[in-house]
Amino acid sequence: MIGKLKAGLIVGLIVFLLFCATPPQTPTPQPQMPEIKIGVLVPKTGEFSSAGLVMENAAKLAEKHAKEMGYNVKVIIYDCGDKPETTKTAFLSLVREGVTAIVGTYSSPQAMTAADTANESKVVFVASVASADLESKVKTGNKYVFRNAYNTSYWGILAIEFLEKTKAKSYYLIGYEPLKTFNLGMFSLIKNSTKAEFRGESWVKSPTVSPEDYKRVAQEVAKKDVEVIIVGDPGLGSVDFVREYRLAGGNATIYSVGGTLALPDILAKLNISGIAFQAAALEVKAKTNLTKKYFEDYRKYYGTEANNYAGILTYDAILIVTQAAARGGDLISNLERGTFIGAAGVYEFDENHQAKWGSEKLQGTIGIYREGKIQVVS
Amino acid sequence: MISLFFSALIYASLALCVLLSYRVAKVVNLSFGSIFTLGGYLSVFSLFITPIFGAWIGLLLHIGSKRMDASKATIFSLGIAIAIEEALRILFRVENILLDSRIFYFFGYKLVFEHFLASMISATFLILFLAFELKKPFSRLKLKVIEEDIENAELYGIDAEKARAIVLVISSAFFCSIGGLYLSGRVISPTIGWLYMIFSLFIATIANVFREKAYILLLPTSFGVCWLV
Amino acid sequence: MVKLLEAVEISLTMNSKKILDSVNLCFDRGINLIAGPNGSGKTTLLKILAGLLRPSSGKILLDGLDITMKKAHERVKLGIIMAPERMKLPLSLTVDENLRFCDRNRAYEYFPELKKISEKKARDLSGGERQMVILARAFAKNSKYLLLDEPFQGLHEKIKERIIKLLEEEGRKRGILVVTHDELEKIFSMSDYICVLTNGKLLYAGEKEGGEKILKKFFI
Amino acid sequence: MLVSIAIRILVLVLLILPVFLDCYTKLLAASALTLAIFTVSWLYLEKDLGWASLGHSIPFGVSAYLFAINPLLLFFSPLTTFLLFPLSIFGKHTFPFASFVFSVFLWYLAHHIVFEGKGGEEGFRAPSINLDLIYLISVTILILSCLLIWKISNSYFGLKVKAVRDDEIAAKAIGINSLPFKVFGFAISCSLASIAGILHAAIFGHVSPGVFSPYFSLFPFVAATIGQGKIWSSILGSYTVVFLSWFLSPYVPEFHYAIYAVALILASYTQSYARSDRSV
Repeated sequence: MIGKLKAGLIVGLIVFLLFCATPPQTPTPQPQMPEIKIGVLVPKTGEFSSAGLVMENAAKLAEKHAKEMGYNVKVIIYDCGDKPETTKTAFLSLVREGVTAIVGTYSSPQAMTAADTANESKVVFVASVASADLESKVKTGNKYVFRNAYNTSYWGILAIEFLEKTKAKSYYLIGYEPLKTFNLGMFSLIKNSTKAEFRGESWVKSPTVSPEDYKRVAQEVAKKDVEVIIVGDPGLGSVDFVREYRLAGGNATIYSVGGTLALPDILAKLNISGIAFQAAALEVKAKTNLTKKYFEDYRKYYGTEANNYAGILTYDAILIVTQAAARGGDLISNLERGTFIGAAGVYEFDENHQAKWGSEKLQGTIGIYREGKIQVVS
Repeated sequence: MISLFFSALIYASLALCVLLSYRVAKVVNLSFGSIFTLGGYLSVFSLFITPIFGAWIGLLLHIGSKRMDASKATIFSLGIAIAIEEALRILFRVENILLDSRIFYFFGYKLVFEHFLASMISATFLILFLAFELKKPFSRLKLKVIEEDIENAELYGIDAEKARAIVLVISSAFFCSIGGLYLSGRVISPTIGWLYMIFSLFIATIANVFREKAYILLLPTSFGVCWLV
Repeated sequence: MVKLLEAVEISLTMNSKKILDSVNLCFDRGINLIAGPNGSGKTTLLKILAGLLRPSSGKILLDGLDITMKKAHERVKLGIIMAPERMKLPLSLTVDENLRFCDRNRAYEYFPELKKISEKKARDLSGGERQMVILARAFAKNSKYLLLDEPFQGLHEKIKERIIKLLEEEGRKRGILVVTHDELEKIFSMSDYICVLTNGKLLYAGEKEGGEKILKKFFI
Repeated sequence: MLVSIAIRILVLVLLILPVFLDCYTKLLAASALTLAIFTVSWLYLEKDLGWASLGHSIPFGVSAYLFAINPLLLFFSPLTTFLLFPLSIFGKHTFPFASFVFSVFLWYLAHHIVFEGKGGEEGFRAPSINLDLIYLISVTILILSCLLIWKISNSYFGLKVKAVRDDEIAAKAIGINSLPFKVFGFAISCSLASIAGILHAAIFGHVSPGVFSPYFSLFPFVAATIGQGKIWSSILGSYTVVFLSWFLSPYVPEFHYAIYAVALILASYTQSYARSDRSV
């Protein structure tokens, strides 16, 4: 029995070795319109797989729309899992496929690793979701990394905008302890630049340490007289918090920085009024001619509402690379100088290769869920 | 305060299941977490099937590990746990499932009905077990003999294997149905049950320090732990 | 003639080590003695007869009925009771609770001392008292066959004598199998059937007269 | 015999072949290689000392973190022995679970490690070293560690370690003070695991709390189960798990966990993995 097992193992490995030894197929060059190959790193497996599906769908949609626009694009999707290790391996396998540029990844550690790998393998990487500190990479000489998603400070800027638009007089901050570094940066920005009165902050412990801690915080905050609560945890726990807060009698508007509470399906099912959230774009507020098309086609092909952050930004990243690559010449300088149309607005990159969010043509959207409908605040 | 009390009830009963399967079935059942999650996913279809599936997995666990010693049975249960988790991941991997919940008024408090139901079931379970523990019927004595030494129990004429099966089936069914109820109103993922299992394991470990009084002191321990963290 | 309890070609191998090697025995009513040096497989044999261990090969018959595949608790119902060695006793139960697993009144009759300590937990008992509880439980349960593993461990001389008397009495009613180092001579003189084990092999099995020499050579 | 020679040759081929292949295969092979060193370190603890750890990611992860925070801290990595060793007070039967639970605890704790405003859930950037260089270093270390273990295992000292494993009380009776031998064995195993952790961090250039996750804590156990507890086959087992999970992940999400489930269930049926049960 064991002998057979071993024999099987050996045979399997020999097959694997043969597989490795076969020379990579060389692509046949197309004489007329060169094909633009774009690699997409999507977390199909692991913690972020639900976001991964949306990104995958959006990437396929981007390929289709780009082709309709007349570009010869091929999108190659690879699973990058939920770890930096898997991301690096996936990145290199895309490089092996001979892609022009790579977009995607989900979490910050993944984006950081992908940025380093991009520099090593000299392939452009556009981070479409993560908010990690990629600007410092560019400053230290890594020219291959770009980001069309917004950076940490823009999350804070949008929250401040919300407080001003709704003329809220007071606000309260709810942080998530495992995301403390991330939350603190955003919170200090909010505290420094809003006129609304700061009524305090609470931190929810990780559910692993204390699965019921969100209840304590929710009940504590429900007693406070405050107009807006800003929730810094975009994870699954935010839903628990919101429900518990309303059960405990709290009626302040809840402002979430995105994540779970920005998903249309979840909002509709949760059906709790007064949840505001930030998004890259919303269907009800068309920014370019692609916005409506994106949301409509997404619904048409996949049968669900489009996720408005991870999906739309991946979609845009692919379109950006397509437009830049089609111009010919050096991709990096094309990206640095050009303007690109996406579903969330018109993109331009600053000297740190960060998309200029907050500029006239590229702004985040804030929506609020009220009585079964999503309304646009700004 | 009242929700704290209800949570404490639920964790106490979950810890009771952990403790019983450790003492009677001689296994640190690491698959409880996945069974809890499974309950959550099954409640999408129907709450009534949760105990059936739970019981079925408990039986599977019993049959699979009945000839093993404690450490091997525990490793076996870890394998089962990962297998269930993986199955859930394959079946539901890409969906953000938010389970339904209903609102319920209890003496002026707004509560989630399913959570309330879960704590009532837990309370009943705890009271029944407490009565069983304090009144000491003959079957409780049998259980005590098994807890101390399975070999001895067999010599006393007790069918230890049957008792083991019953404990594993009931505790798994209980975990599964509480999972179905307690996860309602939440967005679930295939790994969510680990939190509840580790927390109840923690309570059970503390209670286990009291040895023979452990079962009686489970509720106060659970209450204390919930209050402290 | 069908014997009360028979072991046919019993072998046991654990971790590729032979612990018992085709042992053939047949016990009947009366006192039966198993003797042998430490590690010869006496207790293992007893455990196999009680159903705590399953032999690698061989059969066990009770009244001609094959009970090899029966578990210990099933054998208890069929009438095989074992009193384990090393004071194995559920310690969290009181004496009285322990005796609920047998005929309580009879148990107190055999060992009236236990009545005084009936509400004490087994944990708080002395070694001798614990051994008494074990024996009381074994004797006071109706059975066809009684397996005793080192019954005299930790007991007072007076009580030892009482037990020997008890053995004599009970030996007329049922089969008793004793494994012991203590009081070997006395038990030997009482017993009807003797077997001697060394290194898992049967050195002798049969009437007392034939076994005397072997036993004396080795132990007494 | 033939099979064992074939396995050795296969391992050597697997070690040499990636040198001539592209960057991607080399990375995958390097990753499998560090995990093979990790498995070897685990196997030493299990075979020669009789302690089956399900939390071997503790020395692995802590050293990776130390290295990422400051490369000079790597000299402290042998001290990770004193994180794992104290768990041995739980006894051989409880040790696997105690170490597993401790590794899970560290996994959550790692989310809170912040140093100079960096870290947390994002983890740290580790000094990244040229892949070719690190691959050669890894190969050398794997071979050296196999030699080291073989040497120690057969030395007079190693025999005493084994005597302690088989029966601590008996070893004490013949005049062996068990404590230094246990500490020594743990130190060897933890240092090797530390080296594996550091190499892992250097290859991927990043350390995140995931290094304490069950993927790593259960990895050597699973690889050794596939390898039937023999060093060369277990190295092959590590390669198998890494390659299989990588190639099958697109079809079965997180395929390595499926392998883990099967290995754990099978391991609980076979006698061959944990000496802790045999040395009563």
